[in-house]
Amino acid sequence: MNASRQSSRLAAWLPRLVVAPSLLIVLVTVYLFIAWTGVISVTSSKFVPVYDFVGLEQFARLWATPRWHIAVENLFIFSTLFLAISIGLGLLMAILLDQHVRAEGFLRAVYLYPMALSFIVTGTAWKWVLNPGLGIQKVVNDLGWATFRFDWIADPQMAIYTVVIAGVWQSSGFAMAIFLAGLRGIDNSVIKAAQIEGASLPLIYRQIIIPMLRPAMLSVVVLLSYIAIKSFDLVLALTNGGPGAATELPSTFMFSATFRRNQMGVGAASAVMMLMTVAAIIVPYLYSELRERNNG
Amino acid sequence: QGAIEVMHHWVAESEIEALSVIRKGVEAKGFQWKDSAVGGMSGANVQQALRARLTAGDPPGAMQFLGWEGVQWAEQNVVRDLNDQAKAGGWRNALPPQLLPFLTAQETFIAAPINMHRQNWVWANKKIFDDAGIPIPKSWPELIQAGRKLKERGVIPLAMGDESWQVEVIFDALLADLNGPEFYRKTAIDLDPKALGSREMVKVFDMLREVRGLVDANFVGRDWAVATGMVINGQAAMQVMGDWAKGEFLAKGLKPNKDFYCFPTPAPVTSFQYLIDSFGMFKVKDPAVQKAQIALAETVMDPAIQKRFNLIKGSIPARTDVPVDEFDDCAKLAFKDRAEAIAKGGMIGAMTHGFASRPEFAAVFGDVAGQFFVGTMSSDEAVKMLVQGIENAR
Amino acid sequence: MAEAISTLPSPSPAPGSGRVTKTDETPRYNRAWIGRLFIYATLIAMAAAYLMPLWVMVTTSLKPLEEIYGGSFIGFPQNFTLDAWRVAWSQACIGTECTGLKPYFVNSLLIVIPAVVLSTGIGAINGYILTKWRFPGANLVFGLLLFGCFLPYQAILIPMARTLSLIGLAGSIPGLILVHVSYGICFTTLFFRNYFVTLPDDLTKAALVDGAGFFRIFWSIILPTSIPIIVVSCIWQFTQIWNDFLFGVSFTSGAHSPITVALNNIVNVTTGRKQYNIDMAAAMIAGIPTLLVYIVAGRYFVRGLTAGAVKG
Amino acid sequence: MSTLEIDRVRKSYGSLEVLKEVSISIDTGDFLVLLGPSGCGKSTLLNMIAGLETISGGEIRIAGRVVNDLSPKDRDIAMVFQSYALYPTMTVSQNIQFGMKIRGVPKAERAKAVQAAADMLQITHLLERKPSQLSGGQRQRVAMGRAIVRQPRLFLFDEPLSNLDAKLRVDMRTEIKRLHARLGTTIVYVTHDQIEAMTLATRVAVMKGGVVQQLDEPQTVYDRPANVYVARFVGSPSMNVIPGTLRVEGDKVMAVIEVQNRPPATISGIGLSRDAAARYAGRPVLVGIRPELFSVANGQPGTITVDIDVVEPTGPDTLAVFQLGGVEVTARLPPKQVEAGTATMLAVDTSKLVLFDPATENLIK
Amino acid sequence: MSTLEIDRVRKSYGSLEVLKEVSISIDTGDFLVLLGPSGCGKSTLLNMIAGLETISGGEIRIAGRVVNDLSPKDRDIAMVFQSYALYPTMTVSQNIQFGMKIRGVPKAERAKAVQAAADMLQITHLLERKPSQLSGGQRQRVAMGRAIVRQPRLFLFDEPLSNLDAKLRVDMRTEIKRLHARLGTTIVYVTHDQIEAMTLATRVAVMKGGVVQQLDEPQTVYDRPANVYVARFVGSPSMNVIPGTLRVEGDKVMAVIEVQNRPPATISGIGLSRDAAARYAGRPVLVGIRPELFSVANGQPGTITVDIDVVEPTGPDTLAVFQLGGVEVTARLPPKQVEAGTATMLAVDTSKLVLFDPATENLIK
Ligand SMILES: Nc1ncnc2c1ncn2[C@@H]1O[C@H](COP(=O)(O)OP(=O)(O)OP(=O)(O)O)[C@@H](O)[C@H]1O
Ligand SMILES: Nc1ncnc2c1ncn2[C@@H]1O[C@H](COP(=O)(O)OP(=O)(O)OP(=O)(O)O)[C@@H](O)[C@H]1O
Ligand SMILES: [Mg+2]
Ligand SMILES: [Mg+2]
Repeated sequence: MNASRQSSRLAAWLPRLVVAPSLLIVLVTVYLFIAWTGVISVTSSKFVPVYDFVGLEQFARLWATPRWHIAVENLFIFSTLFLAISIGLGLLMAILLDQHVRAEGFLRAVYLYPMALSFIVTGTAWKWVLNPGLGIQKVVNDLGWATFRFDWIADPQMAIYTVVIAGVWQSSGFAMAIFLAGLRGIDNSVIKAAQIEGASLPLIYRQIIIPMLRPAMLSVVVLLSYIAIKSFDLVLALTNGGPGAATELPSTFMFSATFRRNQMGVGAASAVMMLMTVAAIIVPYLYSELRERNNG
Repeated sequence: QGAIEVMHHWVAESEIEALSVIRKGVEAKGFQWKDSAVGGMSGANVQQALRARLTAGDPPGAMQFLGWEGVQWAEQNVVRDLNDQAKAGGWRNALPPQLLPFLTAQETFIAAPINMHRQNWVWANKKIFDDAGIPIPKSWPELIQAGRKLKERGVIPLAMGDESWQVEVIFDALLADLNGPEFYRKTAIDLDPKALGSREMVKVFDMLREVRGLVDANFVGRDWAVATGMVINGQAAMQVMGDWAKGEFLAKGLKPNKDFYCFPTPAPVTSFQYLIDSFGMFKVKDPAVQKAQIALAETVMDPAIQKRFNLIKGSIPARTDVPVDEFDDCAKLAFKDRAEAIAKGGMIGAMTHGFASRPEFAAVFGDVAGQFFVGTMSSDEAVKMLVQGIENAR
Repeated sequence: MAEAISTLPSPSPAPGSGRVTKTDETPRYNRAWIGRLFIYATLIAMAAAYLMPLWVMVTTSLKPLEEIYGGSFIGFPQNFTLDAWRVAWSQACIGTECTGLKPYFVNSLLIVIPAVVLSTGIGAINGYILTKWRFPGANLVFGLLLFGCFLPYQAILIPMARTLSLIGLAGSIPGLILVHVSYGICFTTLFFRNYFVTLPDDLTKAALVDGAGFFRIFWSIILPTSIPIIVVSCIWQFTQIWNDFLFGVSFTSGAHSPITVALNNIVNVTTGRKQYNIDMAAAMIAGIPTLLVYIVAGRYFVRGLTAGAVKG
Repeated sequence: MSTLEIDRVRKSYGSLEVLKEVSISIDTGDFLVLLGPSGCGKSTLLNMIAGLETISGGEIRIAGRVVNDLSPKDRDIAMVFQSYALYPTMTVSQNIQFGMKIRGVPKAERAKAVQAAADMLQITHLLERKPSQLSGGQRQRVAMGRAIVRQPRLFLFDEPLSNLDAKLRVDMRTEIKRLHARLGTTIVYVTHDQIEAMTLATRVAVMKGGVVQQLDEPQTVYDRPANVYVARFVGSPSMNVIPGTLRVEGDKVMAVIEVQNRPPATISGIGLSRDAAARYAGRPVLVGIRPELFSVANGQPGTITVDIDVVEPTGPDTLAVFQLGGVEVTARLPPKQVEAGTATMLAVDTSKLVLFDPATENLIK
Repeated sequence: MSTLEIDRVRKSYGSLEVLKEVSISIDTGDFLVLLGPSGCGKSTLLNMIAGLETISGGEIRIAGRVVNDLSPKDRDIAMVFQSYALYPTMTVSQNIQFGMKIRGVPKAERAKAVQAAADMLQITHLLERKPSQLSGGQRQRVAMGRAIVRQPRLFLFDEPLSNLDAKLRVDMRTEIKRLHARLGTTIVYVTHDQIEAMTLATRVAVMKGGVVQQLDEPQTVYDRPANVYVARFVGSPSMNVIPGTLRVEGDKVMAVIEVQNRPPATISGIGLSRDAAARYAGRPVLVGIRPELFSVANGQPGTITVDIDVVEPTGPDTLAVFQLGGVEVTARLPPKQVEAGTATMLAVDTSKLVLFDPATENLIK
């Protein structure tokens, strides 16, 4: 009796024991490291970490750096457009693919493949495609439309939009996949019901189906924001932050501050700013998600 | 005997070939060479990797240093001193004194230099120059003038890409050429706020704006080597680039002064903007590796090795006592200019590659020059931004 | 009601009445084919746009270098050659070692396989615990794990290097695997948890009554039913780890490097000359495993996503 | 007038023939129930009436007009789905008026119609809720509301009650019955629940494998099933179909049935046409006896003695299961009259007893 | 001997009290049905018996041994789940023997046990299939097979029939009943379907909101429900509970009920203890009349005349709905005796009529 009581004790603790190593790893590799970054951001670290305390000096320095302002502004432009366009395109592709098209598998693979390739090299291909003298502009000019201009990548005002284009190319297939999955989960009879009521297909999608994709939409928004905030090799490969600093993003700023400019403290400060932004997006999402799950 | 891991960022074909000279030298001494190449981002990737390695307490045996890197690591007390080898090899006398700040810390040698690149070269297509009847320009205004003329003839006057470092190469040249090497020293090295904010600085940016006018619209994302290619095949007339560009011409079988011109960026006082690659050794416990480190240092400083290395790499040896006979005309010109510059005070480190101010400041110059070049900023604004940026980085 | 019927439009003769219509997926009404045309036109145009960079890469890899430097960046190769592919695979120099990508390809496999297996396995068991063996604070644990997905990795390189050296794994493949696993479990736990939430609790209960224990239930009951989400987790982890450069370059060196580091060394030339054809061939060689994984298992990806990540 | 005529309608999915020449015709105000097991093609037929599936052959006419190629919205129908198919992102009120909105009905009119339907269905207090906040029965009512405001010529229901629990199902059934009585519209209703069919229909079409087995009034289907399949499918517990032999003695028609461990039982007083009696005299037949036709006998003649196997009290009645003629037979008896394991004498009400041909399994008329 | 004793058992989830001091005790061979609406805590109680939920208070004893802290596998129980919880990746045979495999039963023995169970449940031909290839009824049988091979002291069933369609449900019900008779094991069975409870149970525990309302034999629960809640919950259609007034004239006890548009009706001949009659004389009571207690009267005295609203023929019977005492009342009558919209005279069988206190809603004894 007693033995079995003990064994049921053990059984009660076993799950916790098994999950403990994961938790420990994450506590160290995520939270301890975040704490470390936080500490560095209030020190005068430059080339290597030093552990003095200089208050918020590095944050002041960070915000006095024009490049950082550009980075923050770019992040805002980039993530807004990137999200909006990826969602729009992803949704469009998903809806069209959902119309019982032939070769759906092939098309889906085509839309998804950019996710699989590292931008270290697709960046070069994109550079050429976007280059006014080599890519789209040249092709169109050669076809006879001589005044056609598509030279955003050379224009500091417009270059960030080329990053958006490449980012959309890379990630909209992913949005498509999630939306497609969501569409497949929708009860067919809802569409039939609306048909009987006389709604046209576009109307059905606009008024009924797209609103029903809310959970998928939420996932897409969160995952794409995550991609947007972490975008790094995308920018490095495509524009390397240029022309000038026109396509700097917080992640590239952080990297170059830490490893190119020997301003580890500033880099840490920018990391802290980024983490705070991420937390501002993710924590409410997590909260609502987990609460919902508990109820359901 | 021992094995030594050498970390570097040489990944291009000619770079690798040159490095193999050293490798073979070390291997000839009976040591093993373990190669750790990390290319990209002008060495930032390898910096990051190295920092992770040192943080982990697992440094490589040797590391290729650029700019202040060696000194900075020496400040962290992780670099082995090479004084014994330097004394035995007479390094101090064999090297230009201007290099010592990058190679020594508190009077001890911490790195062995292999080569010296000159950054402020102009490469020109001889046929275009001859056809247009343009002589080699003697000053920047003349160069601009010549450029305008070429443009009218339908040639792209200046081939370049929009990468910040390519802009900086020109900026560095202008900084020294327009106002003299002394001004360069005051601004790029001493960061004197008065000089930084002076009228002369404004002039530099004004000229940079003029240079911008010589470049075609499709310069985005263009590699320097592609730009060189444009000069070779006659699409463009000139390129301002370090002497690594020479390899492109030679590879095509072109001959200096017969098929192409190489001349320093024009100035009343010709400066010699150098950058050197050196090898530093990290402190390690393993005696076998320590021996290999010595072997590497000695190999690097071996004049014969330096000659062979630089014949391939396109640069000139860091040592001043290597015979010049086998080098090409451009290199010979470099030898000559260097001797002159050492004497006249025209030897200055190239800021672009970290041989002037420390990285946090050099980067500000890069930011401003890069943004100025591709944008519409006025020269006054650029100067203001420069002064503030330097102040903020202090 | 009566009015409603009387105000109906008088029946008009329907077109094609009495004809035996062809069987189709959905009823075909007026001008349906215009819609189909629009759908296909859009999908194909979009596919073309998506394939453009791939087209550029493929054609470039088949051109001799001279042709590229001669100005032909985009367009069909005039002198078709497979040299670049051969060089990239077995001859290209990465530093002074001219071995091509081959050994690094093997390295990456050595890294990616254990890392994917471990992170998927741990994620699976975490998901299992967080849904079927809930304990007080389980949600907090999940939340803590999940936030790890959103960490900007550039910020943690230095402390991670320090930690790896403390446990003696610095600069080794096992160390890199550990790094990938520790950040990977954040994602895999998310996937598996969301999937297992949809598995009925009765399954676990039935097995408990049958006398199965914690691990037995996981192994015999839960794992065999989670193939779709295992596929998703593996695809995701495979892509992430295979394409990782940052961790690879930071925590391994030299001959231990993963393929992305080697690829970077081929591609990322600053003061040297770029060999675009080899770059592109190398890039595609490096991308082939992930592409294969996507194409072969892509169907499960969409299906598994429904089950795993999307349920909001 | 025929509101709905289904005229030799066929449907195939590729080579699979799902409906084989189905012909049904109903009048205005009729309540047609399509009854059949899962997969027999009920939903397919309903969807074809609605215009949601193409017609492979034959014609469907609504109010005399061929609708084969008419889109759903032009057929003047409304449909209630098994899953209700409420638009989850809209409130109840928006759900109900969505169709009107599409047709461009002015706002005021829409509001009035919604109010009227909500009053009728007693869902006024729910109008601002989302479907996810409703219980099953409430959702069902909203789905009906959506159909009602359409004021269609024809209502289509696809198993609208099958998602509800037993208790609610009974309530909603009465509700639908009442609605039909009030609105007087023509209804086509799909179900596999025979009780629903019996209580709701004015006409029942029993289907099996894409073929209509019987189209009749419900009580007729119950009392005079066209074949064994219909007999067994309609009624719960099922009709007992017992092998026996027909004996004809003059005017008297009797069925002789084997009883385990006892002499054969004879059920006499079977009503059968002279003609049929002559044809089947002395030949094997299947005797169909509904469970409620049994009663506990007090020793009158013509009774059967059986050994009760299982007794299942349901509350108002008790079901007794026993062996007869080699098959298991269920009798519905008043509570507490029998006990398991005892021998009991049972009488049979022969007025409603039916006979089937063992070969064709069709009703012997 | 008591096989299962549930002794003042409580269960809370945080501050939510799901079970409040539940005490039930049953003997070996009993078939206990836990009956109650959704969310009343039936499954929770069953899970606590199985050891799948912790017990917040009280004791559960199986065969006299306290099992509060015993793990499920040591409790000598087997359980059949509502969703059957078959292991989807295993074949039927593997599903059935999984538990034995874990207990280390040798292969030959396992095979024999599987064969025996499969024979009993007639699923021998399914043994190599996966659960996804089975119909609902077959799955249900496999789940039972898995429980049977365990040969437990106690069987637990959690709504095993609620996923089946009406027809199959009836069949499987008989099957379970027979199984119980054959194996003689003690069974605890959860359902919210009162017919199942009535037909299967030897003891029914009617639950509501975590409290046992009545624990009795099924017929007792049906005939003498402890309160209005039980009365309404058990029986379909529900018991009619009609407000009325008790009149006592000497020995005769009568209930007076208002009838719409007519003089009040008096139902006389109610059996009530002298004591109770005295207490409630002249006071309002709730009169409980089951639908089947009504019959069509032929003008005898003591009948009630009502206007029939709706008539629902179910086949064997007809349900008539009308107003009485201000509430809607349903009567179960033989087919074709009444028509909607007509006035009908109905008699009431008072022997089974029950009375409730309007304040407490408890049965007046
Ligand atoms: N799109 C389709 N393609 C192929 N076969 C189909 C399709 N839709 C239905 N079927 C087949 O047609 C037959 C009839 O289906 P239907 O949905 O009409 O059955 P049902 O009588 O409504 O059954 P249930 O009571 O289960 O709803 C089934 O055998 C089904 O498998
Ligand atoms: N893990 C839990 N946490 C909080 N509340 C719970 C939990 N499990 C069950 N409950 C609540 O306990 C109550 C009883 O649940 P239980 O599952 O026992 O109901 P039930 O009688 O079996 O209903 P059903 O017929 O729907 O299965 C419900 O109100 C339910 O919401
Ligand atoms: Mg159906
Ligand atoms: Mg339950």
